[in-house]
Amino acid sequence: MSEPASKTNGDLLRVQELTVQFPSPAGVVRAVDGVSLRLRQGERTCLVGESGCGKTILALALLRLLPPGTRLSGQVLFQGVDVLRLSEKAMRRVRRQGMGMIFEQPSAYLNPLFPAGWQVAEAVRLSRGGSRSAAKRRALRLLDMVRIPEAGKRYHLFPHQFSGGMRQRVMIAMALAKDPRLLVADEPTTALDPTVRLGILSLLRECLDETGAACLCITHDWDAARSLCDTAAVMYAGQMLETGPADRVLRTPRHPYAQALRQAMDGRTPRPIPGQAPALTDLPEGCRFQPRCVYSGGACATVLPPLNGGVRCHNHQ
Amino acid sequence: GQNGVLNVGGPWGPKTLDVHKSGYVYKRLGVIDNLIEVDENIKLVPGLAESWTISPDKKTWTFTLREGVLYHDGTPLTAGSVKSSLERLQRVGSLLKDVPLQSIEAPDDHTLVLTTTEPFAPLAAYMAMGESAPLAPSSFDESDEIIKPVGTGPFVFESWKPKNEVVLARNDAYWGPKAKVAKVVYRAVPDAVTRLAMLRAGDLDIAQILPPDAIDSLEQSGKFTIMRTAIGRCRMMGLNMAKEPFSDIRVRKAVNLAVNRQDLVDYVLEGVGETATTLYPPMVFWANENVQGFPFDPAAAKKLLTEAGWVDENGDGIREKDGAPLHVKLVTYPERAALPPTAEVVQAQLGDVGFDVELIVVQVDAAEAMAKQGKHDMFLVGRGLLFVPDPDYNLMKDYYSTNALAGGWGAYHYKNNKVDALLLEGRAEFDQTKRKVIYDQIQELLMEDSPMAYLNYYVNVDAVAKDVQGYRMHPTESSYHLETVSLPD
Amino acid sequence: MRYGRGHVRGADAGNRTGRPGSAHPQTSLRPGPAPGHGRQNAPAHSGAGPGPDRSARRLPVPAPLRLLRGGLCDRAATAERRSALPQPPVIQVDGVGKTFKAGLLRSHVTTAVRDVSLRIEPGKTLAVVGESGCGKTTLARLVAGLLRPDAGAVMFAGQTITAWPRKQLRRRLQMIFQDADGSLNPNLTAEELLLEPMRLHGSSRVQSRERLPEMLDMVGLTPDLLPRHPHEMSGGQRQRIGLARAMSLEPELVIADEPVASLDRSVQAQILSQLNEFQKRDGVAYLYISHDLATVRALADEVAVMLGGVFVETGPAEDVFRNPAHPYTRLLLDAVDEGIHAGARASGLENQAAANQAAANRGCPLASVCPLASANCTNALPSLVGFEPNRAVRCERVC
Amino acid sequence: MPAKWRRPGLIAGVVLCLCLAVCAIFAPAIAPHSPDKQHLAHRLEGPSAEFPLGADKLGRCVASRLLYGLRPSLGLAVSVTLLVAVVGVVLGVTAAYFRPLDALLMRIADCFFAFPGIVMALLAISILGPGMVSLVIALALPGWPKYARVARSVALGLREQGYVEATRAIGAGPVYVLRRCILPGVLPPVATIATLGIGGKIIQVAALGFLGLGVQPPTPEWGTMLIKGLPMLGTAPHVALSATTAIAMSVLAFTLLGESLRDALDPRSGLTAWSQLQVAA
Amino acid sequence: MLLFILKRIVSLAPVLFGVSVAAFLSLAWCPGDPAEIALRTLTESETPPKAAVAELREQMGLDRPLYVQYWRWLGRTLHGDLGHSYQTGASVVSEVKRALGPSTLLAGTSTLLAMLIVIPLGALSAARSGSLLDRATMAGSLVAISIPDFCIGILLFLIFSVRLDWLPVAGYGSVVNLILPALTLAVASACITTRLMRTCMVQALEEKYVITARSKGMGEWRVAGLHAMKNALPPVLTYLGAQMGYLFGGAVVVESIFLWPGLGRLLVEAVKARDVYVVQGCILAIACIYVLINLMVDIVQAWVDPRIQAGAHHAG
Ligand SMILES: Nc1ncnc2c1ncn2[C@@H]1O[C@H](COP(=O)(O)OP(=O)(O)OP(=O)(O)O)[C@@H](O)[C@H]1O
Ligand SMILES: Nc1ncnc2c1ncn2[C@@H]1O[C@H](COP(=O)(O)OP(=O)(O)OP(=O)(O)O)[C@@H](O)[C@H]1O
Ligand SMILES: [Mg+2]
Ligand SMILES: [Mg+2]
Repeated sequence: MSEPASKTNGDLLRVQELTVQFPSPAGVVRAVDGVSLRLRQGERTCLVGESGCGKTILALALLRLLPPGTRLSGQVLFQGVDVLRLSEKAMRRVRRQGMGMIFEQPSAYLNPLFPAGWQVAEAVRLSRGGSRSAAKRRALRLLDMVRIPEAGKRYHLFPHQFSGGMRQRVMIAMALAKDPRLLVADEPTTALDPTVRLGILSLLRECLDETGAACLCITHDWDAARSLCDTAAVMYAGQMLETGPADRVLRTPRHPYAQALRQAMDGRTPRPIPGQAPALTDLPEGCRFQPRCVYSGGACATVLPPLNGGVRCHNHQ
Repeated sequence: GQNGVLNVGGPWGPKTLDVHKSGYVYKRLGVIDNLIEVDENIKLVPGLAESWTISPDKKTWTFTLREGVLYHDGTPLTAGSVKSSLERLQRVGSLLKDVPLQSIEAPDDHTLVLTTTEPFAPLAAYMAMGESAPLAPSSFDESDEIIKPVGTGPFVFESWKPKNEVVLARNDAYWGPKAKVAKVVYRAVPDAVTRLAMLRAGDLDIAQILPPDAIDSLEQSGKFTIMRTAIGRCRMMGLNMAKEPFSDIRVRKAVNLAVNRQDLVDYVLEGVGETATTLYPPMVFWANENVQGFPFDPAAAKKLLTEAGWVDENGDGIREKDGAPLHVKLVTYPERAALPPTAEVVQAQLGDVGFDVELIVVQVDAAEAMAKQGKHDMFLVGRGLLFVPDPDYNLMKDYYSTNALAGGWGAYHYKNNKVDALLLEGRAEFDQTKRKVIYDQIQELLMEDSPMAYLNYYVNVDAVAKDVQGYRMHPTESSYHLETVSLPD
Repeated sequence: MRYGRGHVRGADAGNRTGRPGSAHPQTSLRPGPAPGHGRQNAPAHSGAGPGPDRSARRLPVPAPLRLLRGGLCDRAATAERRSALPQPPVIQVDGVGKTFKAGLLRSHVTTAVRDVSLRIEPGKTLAVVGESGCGKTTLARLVAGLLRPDAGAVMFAGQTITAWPRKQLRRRLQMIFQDADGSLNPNLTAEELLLEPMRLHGSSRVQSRERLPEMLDMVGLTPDLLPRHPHEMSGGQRQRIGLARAMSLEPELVIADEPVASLDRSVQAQILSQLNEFQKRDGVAYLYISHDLATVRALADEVAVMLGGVFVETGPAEDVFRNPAHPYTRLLLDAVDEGIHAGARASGLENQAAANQAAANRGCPLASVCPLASANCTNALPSLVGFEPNRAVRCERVC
Repeated sequence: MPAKWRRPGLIAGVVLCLCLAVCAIFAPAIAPHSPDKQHLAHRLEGPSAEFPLGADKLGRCVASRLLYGLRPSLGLAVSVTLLVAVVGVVLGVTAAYFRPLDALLMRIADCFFAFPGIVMALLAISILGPGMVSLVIALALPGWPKYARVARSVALGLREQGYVEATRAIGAGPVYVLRRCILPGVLPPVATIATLGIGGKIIQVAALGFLGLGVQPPTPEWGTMLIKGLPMLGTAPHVALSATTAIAMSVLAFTLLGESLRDALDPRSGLTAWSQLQVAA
Repeated sequence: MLLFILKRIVSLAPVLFGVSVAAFLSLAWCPGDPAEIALRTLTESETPPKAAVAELREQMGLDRPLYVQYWRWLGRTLHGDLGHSYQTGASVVSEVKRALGPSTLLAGTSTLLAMLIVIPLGALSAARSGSLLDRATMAGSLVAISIPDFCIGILLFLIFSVRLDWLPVAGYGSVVNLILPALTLAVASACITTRLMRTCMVQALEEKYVITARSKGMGEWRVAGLHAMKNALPPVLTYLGAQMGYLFGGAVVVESIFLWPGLGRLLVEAVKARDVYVVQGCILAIACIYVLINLMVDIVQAWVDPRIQAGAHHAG
């Protein structure tokens, strides 16, 4: 963490061959399988992909928040330091100022016995220190920023007294409280209505612009992703399938899976991708999308294609 | 023992200030004096009454009071005040309820005359009880309630915490030898371990009634004098004569022979106790020294049982008669610590001669209730013999046929006309030597009939800090003689 | 204005695609019997997206779920019940309201739902869209009979919801919870969770286990998930478990509170087409709550736009989307996709949320930020006025 | 054996409990002496070949008494604890779930708890006489409210969880909700109190012995052995120490069993603290 | 909240009634004649005079039918007159009052001490599970639970009073006297409660909000000591509350070892002496205290966990 920036080549985050596995009764779950990722200072990447493909696990691994018993390998270099090998204390410093996380489905992630506003203020104090009243003031401002109506009055309410969307916004406020260098946002707008979503997205954008922070945004909302992010990555069954500039990847994806995903809700009628994602305990040998792929053929079923030119597909030269 | 204060700790605490309801605490502590006192042999000696005479019809008692005795409030002791004190005792207390007292008169300041409806020799002993001690009128308020006990004793009552503590000061105007310590604090410490610890820590100068196991280590420390005082209490087993097997005198005798009394003293009481031969311990004037008691003779016991028809037919170690095993219920209570282990050893000892003893250890009230209903075969109790320091009191209750048939703590369903007659005779006999003969006879008869098995006598263990002198426990526990105790300067 | 709009819509009506079973009674958002319009409001083609009509093209999705064929319920009886005339609406809600008091002294009063009425006919879908925190979940819980309303009444299949025997009600009315994470019993495995509803309603372990593959298929889950507990699943997997649970009983009404929010587009698509399939086949009615207008478009017959605890606009989905009447509806539609990139209108909404609560107690929830607002708007809540066949709006300025 | 049962703590707990059971069943075969036989000459002797754990104040073999005492002491303590815990949990959880019942049940609990144990014991002894039944009553009646209150307090929090509402929404009745949603959360704390409570119960039995309610002498019983042995701690420590060890071992056995069972059944703890402890220990 | 408290106070009445009836009957059913027992304890003689017994019976109204006795007693109770102890002659109210002070002091202090032991120790063992501290705590609690509380007391005073001579052995009056008995009771009730705390903490530490707290960069101390702790506390407080209620009447042995003039001793002595009015007074006092403590626990719990109050909204 204290490494000079020069050594990191301007890379804020560099994930190398990260693998996360869970032992489970049905076999080992390979939730993240050799994922590499690079994020420069201030870069915003979105991570899209099939539900259950390992996005959240990847994000949790970055902050080392996975439950005990998880098998982790690979490297997560944050500001040049391998987060996975940091001491607990140094890791705390990273979490306090370096990385912030917005959790998906945040109801369980808020402590039910503390006022929501208080929990935001706590995040403020942990990252910046300062007096309680200053923290409270900032927490109130943050709640206002994330458009919690009557933030002042709601400061003292408990999470169960908030609506689903409000809880998500409290979560966002909490992550923003510490002005992180890297913001990991796991589905930050799923529970928000269009108008609020718009507001939150512009808020995120403003914040990131202002602080120059980088962002890893996991989302199913491609429009939001496109508006917020510079680069995009598509994940499938624990692996990266495609990476590249957000605009390109999200508008004209090259990987067949990304293409299919792109079209799924485009029209009036939903168009699901036929077939099912493979079980993570029992992954196919070759390309993981092959069973559902309309272009499948040749080596697809037997040889795992490498991530070549930002696309993991045999049919893509 | 700091600043001339003597700290005494015993297991029981003062529950009330009202001497007429319960006087033993203040008697023991020397707050009150009685008309008649009891000496160490349980003989009656003059106290506040210099002398007393009994009329020829044996119904009128005339006490001559000592002159120059002052109550703690400075007023002189007069026959009038004794009379009013006794009258209040009649009203509120229970001591005189069974005494056929007819009148109390005070013809002059130093003469007190008590009349009874019938000759009642034990009356003098009643006058030695704490409850009957004279109290100054200033002890009571207008509504006849106690304010504090104002007696004539060597110590003046100063203050108390109910059930916890009594504080006394020396009575400098005492008529007899004055106390040596200026102040006494008596504390009730129910737990023996605490008492011991307080003694060791110097919080107590005298710790009373300690468990025998503690003696060794106390003696080893060299800082304490251990006092062993035999007191007028006896551990004994009443046998239920209302039914089999103890309706048969041979079985009763067998029990008496099968019990190894020395083992009980050695192993249960750690040697602190005396084996019993008769009801009264030998230091008591009333004890019949000629009664030899039963030896430990299991062979004789077995023989008696066989004679009585109890034979072990099936070889299981338990005797049977007509197919019914020799099964007996031994009831006792845990409030007196030595009783349950005593019962256990007795159980084993009786087992050796072919009894099958079932032990029932229940809280004292329940035990008594069982005994009253005759649900027991043996009732193991610790019995105080000298609350009223006269044999009549206990013997009447425990062995006089109508009382014994009604149940109670003595010989259950015991009836011996000779004993009954002797008891009545003893009650009406005023000559001490003649009475002694009567009660000796009774003890011999009891030995013959064996309605009870007397096991052992109590010995109190008190520990006194080495530098404290002159402490003596009275065998009736009626006085601690604190007035003779001295502390180092 | 009202008239003009109505005219436009009237002209439009003929273009709508008919739907099988269009003779079904109308879904209406107002209390009382439905108006006599027999036309069905299926989503029409719009310029955006080349996708063919869903009725025209079979989707390559797993075979529709036939969970209850195996005897869990008497299908014949159900069908009979459903075809009997006159058929009561599945759910009819009259003027329900709910107020929460919070804070140490219970001084923070939130009127989560105010005077909401709705009815859903069998086989129809009513979508509720609206601002986050406007009371949708609360409304859903009220309708599901999980929350006691302060005012108004909820009738399920013609009978007060509280009068229903528990088992029967829950067999026929199911709810999918917004909070997928919290609404799954953490002590159970996915398998137990999936079996739970069927087991509760009396089918045997073996019988219900047979259906597991079907259920997994329907929501696109793999069997390796079965032995896992909720905390060992991804957000989307949990949500799908919740969905499969609700659908497994083949209820008549499903109250779905953001059932697909945390799913990726392709799974969303799969699930929505499944839901449509069910509706077509079994005549399930949905109360569908979502923020995602694209999914609403795909599923809803009628839409209710909610703001500050009240319905501000109701009407056939197609009409409302094409021709929003209420200023808030317009804001909402503007905010979708294109708006993101333009950053448009975001600032216009700045204070909207803050204002909503204050106004909610007296006037129009939107009063303080509405470009059309007049003094009157802040003082009194306008009433829901019908202005076109089946449409109604709660705004004095537009109708 | 599935992995979740393969826990050192669980195995140790099962083994220990089995040992206890074997000792209880085969006490006559294992014990070197008759538990009641007094060898007065050997009184308070320390451990020796003849008396593996020494002899007590009346010269009885401590080891034999411990073995024979297993049945009354542990049997009673375990069964009473179970009874009390089950009744307490059922009532506590019911009170928490059915709000209107709450006040009533908790007031009843107050009533029972306000009643000091000895009064209850005296009552039992007077009505039923001394014996096992009254002993159980004297222990159980004042015992359940504690469990009820703890169970209720946990359940009150749990019943507000989202999944409780969700389970009701699929048509589950109260009994089902209580069993599947609330009970699993209530059990761990209750199991903790209960397993440790066994030791306390053994001592309580001894204390009640003072009122004549306990196991009647000479039947050996651990709590009484311990209490009797305490004053002799300086001179003959083996009596009290053996009893303490016996009690602690059985509490340990049940604690290991109870807590590792809980861990094995708790879905969220892959390898919780307690099982780690057992790995370490 | 206020209404909640008020309701609870009203609900106190039936409890007291139930307790009083039960207390009354229990004594009536106990073996032995109260009058006889009274005289016996007072005079230290096993066989008090029959005439005196009969007189006392009449005085105490024991010759009347039970319900008459009860109603008379209840009537007086409602006027604040709980009768007089026939052991000491003092009024029951004054006896109970006198014992209540020391009891409250002892129970309060030891509960406080227990909390001071339990909360950090339980939390730490959970947070640092497997550590030396954890193992020591777990082992300690097992041993402590197999030793009766009075025995812990004896050990304590042998060490601190006799060996080291730092504290007086026993007595009542100054703060130094309070230390040992309070510590004894605290240790005794702490051993189960610490384990309970640990269990609840382990449960709480598995929740997701703990992950959030960690993601904020919070130290494990604060995570455990605040976020998990608050969720773990309700059952622990409940148990401690019950334990505290128990201390008012159940600390007899410790009270008598340390010569603490508390309610427990008063009660037990009264029970033994069959001092009916005092027993009834004690039971009433203990019932009141227990109900009050539970009231406080309930309020604290509702305050700690705001969801509990929200429960009123549920339908069905
Ligand atoms: N503790 C665990 N044990 C076993 N498997 C797990 C565990 N946690 C997650 N998984 C599995 O790992 C995979 C990846 O989960 P993850 O939460 O990262 O998905 P995701 O991409 O975030 O999906 P979603 O979009 O639905 O949130 C899932 O298939 C999930 O079932
Ligand atoms: N138990 C409660 N106590 C107090 N206020 C509550 C409670 N539940 C909900 N509210 C309030 O009621 C309002 C409506 O909440 P509701 O959950 O119905 O919103 P929603 O429309 O579902 O929002 P979202 O889309 O964000 O989930 C919110 O302002 C919320 O703060
Ligand atoms: Mg996820
Ligand atoms: Mg909601």
